[in-house]
Amino acid sequence: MSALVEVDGLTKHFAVGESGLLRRPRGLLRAVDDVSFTVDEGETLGLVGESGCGKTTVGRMLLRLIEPTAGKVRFEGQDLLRLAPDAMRAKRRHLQIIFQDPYGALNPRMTVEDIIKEPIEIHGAMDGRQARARVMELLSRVGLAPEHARRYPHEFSGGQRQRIGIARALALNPRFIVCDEPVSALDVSIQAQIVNLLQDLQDEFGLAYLFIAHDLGVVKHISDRVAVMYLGKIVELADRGTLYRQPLHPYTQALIAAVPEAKPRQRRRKAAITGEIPSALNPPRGCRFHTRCPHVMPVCREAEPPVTSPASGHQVACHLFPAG
Amino acid sequence: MTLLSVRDLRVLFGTEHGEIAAVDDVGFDLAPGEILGVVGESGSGKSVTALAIMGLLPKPPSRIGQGSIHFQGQDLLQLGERDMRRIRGPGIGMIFQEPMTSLNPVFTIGDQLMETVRVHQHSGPKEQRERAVEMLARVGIALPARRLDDYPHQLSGGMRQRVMIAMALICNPKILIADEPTTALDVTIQQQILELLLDLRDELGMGIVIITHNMGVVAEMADRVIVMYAGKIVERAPVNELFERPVHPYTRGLLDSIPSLADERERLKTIPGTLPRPWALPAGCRFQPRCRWRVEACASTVPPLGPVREGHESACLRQQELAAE
Amino acid sequence: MGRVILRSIAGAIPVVLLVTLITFGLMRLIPGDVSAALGGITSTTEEREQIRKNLGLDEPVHVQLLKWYGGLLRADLGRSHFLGKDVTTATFERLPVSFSLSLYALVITLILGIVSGILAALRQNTWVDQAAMMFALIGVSMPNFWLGLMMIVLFSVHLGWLPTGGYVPFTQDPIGWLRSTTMPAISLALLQVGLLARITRSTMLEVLRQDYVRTARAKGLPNYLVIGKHALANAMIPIITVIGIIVSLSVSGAVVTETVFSIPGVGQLLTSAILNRDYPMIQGGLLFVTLMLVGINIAVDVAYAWLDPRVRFERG
Amino acid sequence: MADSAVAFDEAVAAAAEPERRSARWDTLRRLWRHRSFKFGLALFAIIVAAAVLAPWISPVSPNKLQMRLRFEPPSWDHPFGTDNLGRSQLARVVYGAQLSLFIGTMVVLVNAVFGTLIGALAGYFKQLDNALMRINDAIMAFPAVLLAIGVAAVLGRSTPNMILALSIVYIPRTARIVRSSVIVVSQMEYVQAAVAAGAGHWRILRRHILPNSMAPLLVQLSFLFAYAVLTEATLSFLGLGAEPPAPTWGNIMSEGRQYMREAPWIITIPGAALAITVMALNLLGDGLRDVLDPRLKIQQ
Repeated sequence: MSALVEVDGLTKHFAVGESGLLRRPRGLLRAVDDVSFTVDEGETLGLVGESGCGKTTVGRMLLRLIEPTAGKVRFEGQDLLRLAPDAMRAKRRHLQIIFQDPYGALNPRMTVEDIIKEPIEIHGAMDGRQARARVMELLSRVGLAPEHARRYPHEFSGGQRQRIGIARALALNPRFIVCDEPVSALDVSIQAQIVNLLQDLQDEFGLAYLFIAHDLGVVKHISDRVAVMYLGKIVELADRGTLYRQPLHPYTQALIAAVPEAKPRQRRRKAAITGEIPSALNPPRGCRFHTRCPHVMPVCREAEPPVTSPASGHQVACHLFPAG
Repeated sequence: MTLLSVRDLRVLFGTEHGEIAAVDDVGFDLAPGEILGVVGESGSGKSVTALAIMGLLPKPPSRIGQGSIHFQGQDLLQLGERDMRRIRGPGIGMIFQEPMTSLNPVFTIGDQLMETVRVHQHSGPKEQRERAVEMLARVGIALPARRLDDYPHQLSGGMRQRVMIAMALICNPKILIADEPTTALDVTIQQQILELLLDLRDELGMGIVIITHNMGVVAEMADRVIVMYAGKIVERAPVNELFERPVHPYTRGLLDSIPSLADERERLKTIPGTLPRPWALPAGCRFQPRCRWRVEACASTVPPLGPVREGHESACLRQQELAAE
Repeated sequence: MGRVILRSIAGAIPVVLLVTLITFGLMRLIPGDVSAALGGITSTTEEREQIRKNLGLDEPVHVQLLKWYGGLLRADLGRSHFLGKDVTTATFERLPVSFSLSLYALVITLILGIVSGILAALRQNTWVDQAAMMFALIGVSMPNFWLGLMMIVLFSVHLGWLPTGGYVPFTQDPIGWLRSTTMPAISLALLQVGLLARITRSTMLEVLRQDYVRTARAKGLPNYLVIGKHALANAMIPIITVIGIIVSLSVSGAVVTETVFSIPGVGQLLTSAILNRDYPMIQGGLLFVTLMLVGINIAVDVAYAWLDPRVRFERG
Repeated sequence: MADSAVAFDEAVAAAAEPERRSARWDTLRRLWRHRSFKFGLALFAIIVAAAVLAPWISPVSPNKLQMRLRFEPPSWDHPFGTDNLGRSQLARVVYGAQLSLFIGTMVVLVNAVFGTLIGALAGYFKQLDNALMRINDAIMAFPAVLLAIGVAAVLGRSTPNMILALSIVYIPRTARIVRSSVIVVSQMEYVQAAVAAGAGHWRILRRHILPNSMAPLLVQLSFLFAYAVLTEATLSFLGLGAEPPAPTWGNIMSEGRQYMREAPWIITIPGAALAITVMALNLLGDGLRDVLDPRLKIQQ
């Protein structure tokens, strides 16, 4: 067991609609419910799902940007959730994050140099000269020029800003980076540039990624293994070849079938699944997918499906694949 | 027979950088029952074109520099506001990218559907109601009569987009303009909406202009495709032709840079560089600074849109070479 | 809807508690010996003792606090020795005067403010817009007591059209009421008109940019429906909240305006209480007016929910 | 082929220069282009100049009594006329400007410090938010001028008491604005990035949150200056401001009120000066709002 990151039973319930004198929550939003997975050294785990499935919350909880309600996050065997604030802050140099919105992720009042340098300053990792040299090195590594260091974020295009965000994440040589929809906000012709850059950096520095996205094509391209989330739960997890060739969970199958392919001769007319995504505030009983599932059985409405492993390295949570 | 015919359209916007052409020399035709896909990235001018057809561009800062938009024998650009209003709804309907904000939050679905009928047709409240229920049923909303009294915030994004479609089609328009209709939706919902649009086209026979940045959506939907870059059309072809034998370097780059579910490539091909800013467009061909096939002439000559093969046009100086590859 | 009302009231409870506490504390903040200040330097120890007793200041603070809340529960805000009346009685006697004046000003405000704000937004960057905004700017910049004085100089002293001050109850003589309240109402309203016009304009501009307005146009709706129905219904939501602020402003404004025009309302009652150091009256009057405003804000909350189905449904 | 493609990519990337525009310079340029901001600035500069140059503009002391010169209407010798005690109104108005601007400035400074402090604490530390905002709400429930009157009545007449009274009234309003902008900024992803980088609360507040929440505060402070000047004059007018014969505009009008039939200039001129000052500040605030924070609504 030498996984770099081990997530076990991670759960987040948000209280919603607080009101009244006693501030009692009026409902519980089960954003993430009992999620477990591992990420190995140098590996990319893709995390896909539609809006409201909790994938972003999972990413934030790994870095304790959101405090989990329950569960464990082990990094190199150490439970991050038990670390005292100071110890956690020191640990943060090894775990970084790249955000979706290239406009909101950079402080508009800081220069590019200050933005990239900030993590180095916080951890007192280098003196001023070294830090500056490091900034220049990072800029050129992500495809920007040294003279860009003195500019402000608003002077750059979306793709260039995303490069700055990547340089900041790399500043302290982290071992693990959460990529939270890093290309979703970019134009199509820019997406590929960033995907390639992330892959190159991974090869060069041996980084491990948790790559969160809703675009199945991008996730498939960059990931070694892929986890599929639906309404706060992982419904299926497998290496990418298996997942895309032989998806087991009906939701995964539907998700893959729903992606419009750039092949006009292979048009299909029938929608893969009907119905809307239920609210996480009031998820369906039993299997959360049963309201939309084409293979629904009576048991699906009653019991939550257990996680089973029909093949080595392939996990699925569906009553079609009972344990044993 | 053409339904809509856009010629030499040029839309200008006054900005602090001076007047810029958001749409430059754009032209196309649409036949009844046809689906025309317009693809492009941000700043390509695809949405501005759609709003120009509807006469919904804010003036100022925008103005029409030149061109014509013929619909049913009249040039929409010459019509007054009053006449244009009779075109919107019964002539051309439109749906937008954000179903969450495109419906008025303080009125019920029923009210918003029925007022459209009330304004364009002389029918009583009962007929309006029946028509609204009929349209909701047609766009696949369960228990339509009950939904009439719902407010938009009570519906999910996919449902709201269905309501938007019902509203756009309630007066039987000849054309539906769909501006990124599924961009804000999840992929399983996107598929449902696209399927619905295809079914409605088959049933009602209207022409559809679908505007999107998603090559997959175009491939699933369109009969013919226009590719736009920085305000200009760079390529135009029937859908199979475009996806199988793209000519323009930009179209090719776009298709190559999409990671598809089927492909097993190690690296994606990319289009280098960034999109040009509208007020600092490159001279000559607007794509030339990012183009791998660039020659010297590209920086001085604006390539005209010209035929490559039967029904296939492109705007590149080297298109014959590229087509022969 | 009933739950919206209940929740607004529940939300106001802590505010009311704090407001009463602050008002109570205000009296105890008076620096130095109050009795000396009130009785004058020449007052004897016995006289000062009597003053302290009258004000209830001779007792320990917690007893004073208990008595204060006990009194509040019985709607007893204390007694003004200066007027020789209960504070509550004195306030209620004056209330109709202030109320009729404020209502008059509010009507002017709503009509002028909303109409000019909407016109300015619809004719953005034209002379209509500029004129309306110039007028609004003057409104928010003009000290209302000065405006009142200027009107007196012009219309009463020079032209002799209207009385310089005083008040005639509406029930006695409606024309007289109009003559006595028109100048005060205008001087009171001008600031509020300016404020409301500016907010209406910016809200309207914001709403006109919204997607659903574009949808309404794309459906081929005529302008009067796009603006009069789709835009206005949404613009009213923020405007309603501003009306709460405006009522609060008009209370402040009335204090000054009533003094300028010698109108015997609650504002003038308070001003004279201040000048006469009639502490129970100041305390009681301040609390009374503030609680009334809290009540108005509850009404605004309810109106807000009534206008906005999202609030009505999600929280109600 | 692969190598040349990479080289081409890099060449193109280097050619795609970001646009050169300094944020601060850009803001100043847009402010300068804003017509009403420029007009407001000019008006305000005139008032400030009058206040600063008071001793040169009017060599006569504002409190010098000249009983032979009572009720002189405005003339070449007495540009603003004289009052019932023969005092030069020019002197009283320009020295009044000094006092008004002094009080306004102090209130703005006190608000900037305490409003930011309370607002930032409430907005950033959720544990403090509830308690701080309840107190805020309670103070804001009182009508502004009325509360100022109450506090001023309790504290007694003096300039420092006036500053204190106005600060008590307006700090909660300022704090509320800072709080809401701090809450918005706290949710920005660059703040999350700083947390992820290991930054502590102090660093996050100082480098990320406060610099980005200042725009609404700046706008509020310029409107606040206007309210402070206006409220101060109102209180003085009611006899609750600085003790006479201090020449505040409110005091001048309060005293001149009884002579408004025979000597209307006594109240006309200081009132006009007050209105112009308030208008100048409103114009400045409008300009700042349009340029710094176009979405901000007018706040009371």
